Amino acid sequence: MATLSLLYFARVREAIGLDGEAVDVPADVTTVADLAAWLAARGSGYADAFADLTRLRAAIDDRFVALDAPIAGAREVALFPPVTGG
Amino acid sequence: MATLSLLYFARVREAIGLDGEAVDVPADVTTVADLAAWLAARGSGYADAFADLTRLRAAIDDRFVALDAPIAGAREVALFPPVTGG
Amino acid sequence: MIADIRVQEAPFDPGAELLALEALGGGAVASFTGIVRGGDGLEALVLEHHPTMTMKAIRVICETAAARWPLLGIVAIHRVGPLSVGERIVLVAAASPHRAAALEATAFLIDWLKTRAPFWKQERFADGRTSWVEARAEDDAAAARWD
Amino acid sequence: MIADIRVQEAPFDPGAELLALEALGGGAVASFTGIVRGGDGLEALVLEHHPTMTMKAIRVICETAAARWPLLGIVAIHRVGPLSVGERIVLVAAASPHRAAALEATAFLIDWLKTRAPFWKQERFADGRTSWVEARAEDDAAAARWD
Repeated sequence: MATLSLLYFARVREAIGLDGEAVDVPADVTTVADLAAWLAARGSGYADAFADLTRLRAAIDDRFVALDAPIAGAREVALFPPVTGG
Repeated sequence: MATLSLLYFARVREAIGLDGEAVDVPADVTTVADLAAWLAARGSGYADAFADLTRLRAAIDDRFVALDAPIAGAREVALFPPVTGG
Repeated sequence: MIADIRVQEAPFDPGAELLALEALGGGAVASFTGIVRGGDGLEALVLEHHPTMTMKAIRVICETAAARWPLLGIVAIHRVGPLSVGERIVLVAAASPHRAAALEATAFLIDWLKTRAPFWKQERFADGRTSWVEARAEDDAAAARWD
Repeated sequence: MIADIRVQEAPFDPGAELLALEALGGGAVASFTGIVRGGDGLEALVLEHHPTMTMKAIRVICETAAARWPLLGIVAIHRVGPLSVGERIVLVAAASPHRAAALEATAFLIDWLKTRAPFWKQERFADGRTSWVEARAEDDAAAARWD
């Protein structure tokens, strides 16, 4: 088990009701997509936040990554919808 | 013979030494290019101004025209080098 | 190349920012300003961002622009927090010796800011409803022009 | 569509002009400012124009832009007379509901202003020499993009 800082933004943050949290991730959770699926099992807010992975984006340690990116070595994972700034 | 107002700009104006003038144009001068050739015969400043027709541009009554445009009906013809504003 | 990057709640003044770019001696300065557009009962946007990441992401965008075009300076200012209809959200501007470079870099900067910087817009309406702005395929296509 | 076209000897203030475009409610405002660039002993430019024709020519350019893009407003200001190094020569700017429209219209306006409006630039150097700026094939190519 590795401890990971999670950050949630926008619709993901609202669905979960938290800005972020620290989680102990089981060893079989190896990618961002695995992480989202594992979080989705935590309850209705999480399930809602991660229901549609096509609308999920992520950053590891302040860099955008694809959902199949490994989380090994990550300090912080941010999970959020596609960006809409500018 | 038709009386025409001529305007000269930029290098053309400098070569001729006039901002413009009124000329009586012979009947065989029918296009802007004819006009330039006819003016070029007037002396060295004119010859210099109209030596290279590839670098001459024109407007008739405030509209850009090609050098083969007819001058029949024109009130005013402006002769100048390619524009360089902006 | 001077890149002046700011992420802030406070308003900004495009005229003052352009003046700084004009002073670099390039001869060509282009800019794009995005403003909160009203309609359908919209009262305000709330701009959320990923605080530790945003500046880094914009810096990468500016460095990419500087590597592609001969730029003397870039200004990229993005506001966060609540913004009423009519308020400025974003300014990107570029100074160059060449007008095409200044204009293309400006288009690039806003296209990539919209798709490669961690901002999210929530709409707040007069009737109390809120709604997250959806990302648009059109914006992805605009950004992909520069790939 | 409001087109604010000015040909003047006096300076202008891009910030004030952009503010007027922002107030139109479009959400997207783009601009291009051209400034006298120094170097090689250049002291000043003198901008000559065809007084009765210039406004008409710029109006045609603005109307062409308005027919091609959904614009709420255009500002096109071109100075004439003597202009020192560092002074602004020209400002074109466009307001639209769409950022691509504002940016493309701005690029179009400056490309056509450079090739389809009757202005001529003379350079004046510190040593007393003067020289007429030559039209550039590159500018014709840029303008031809929009044909």
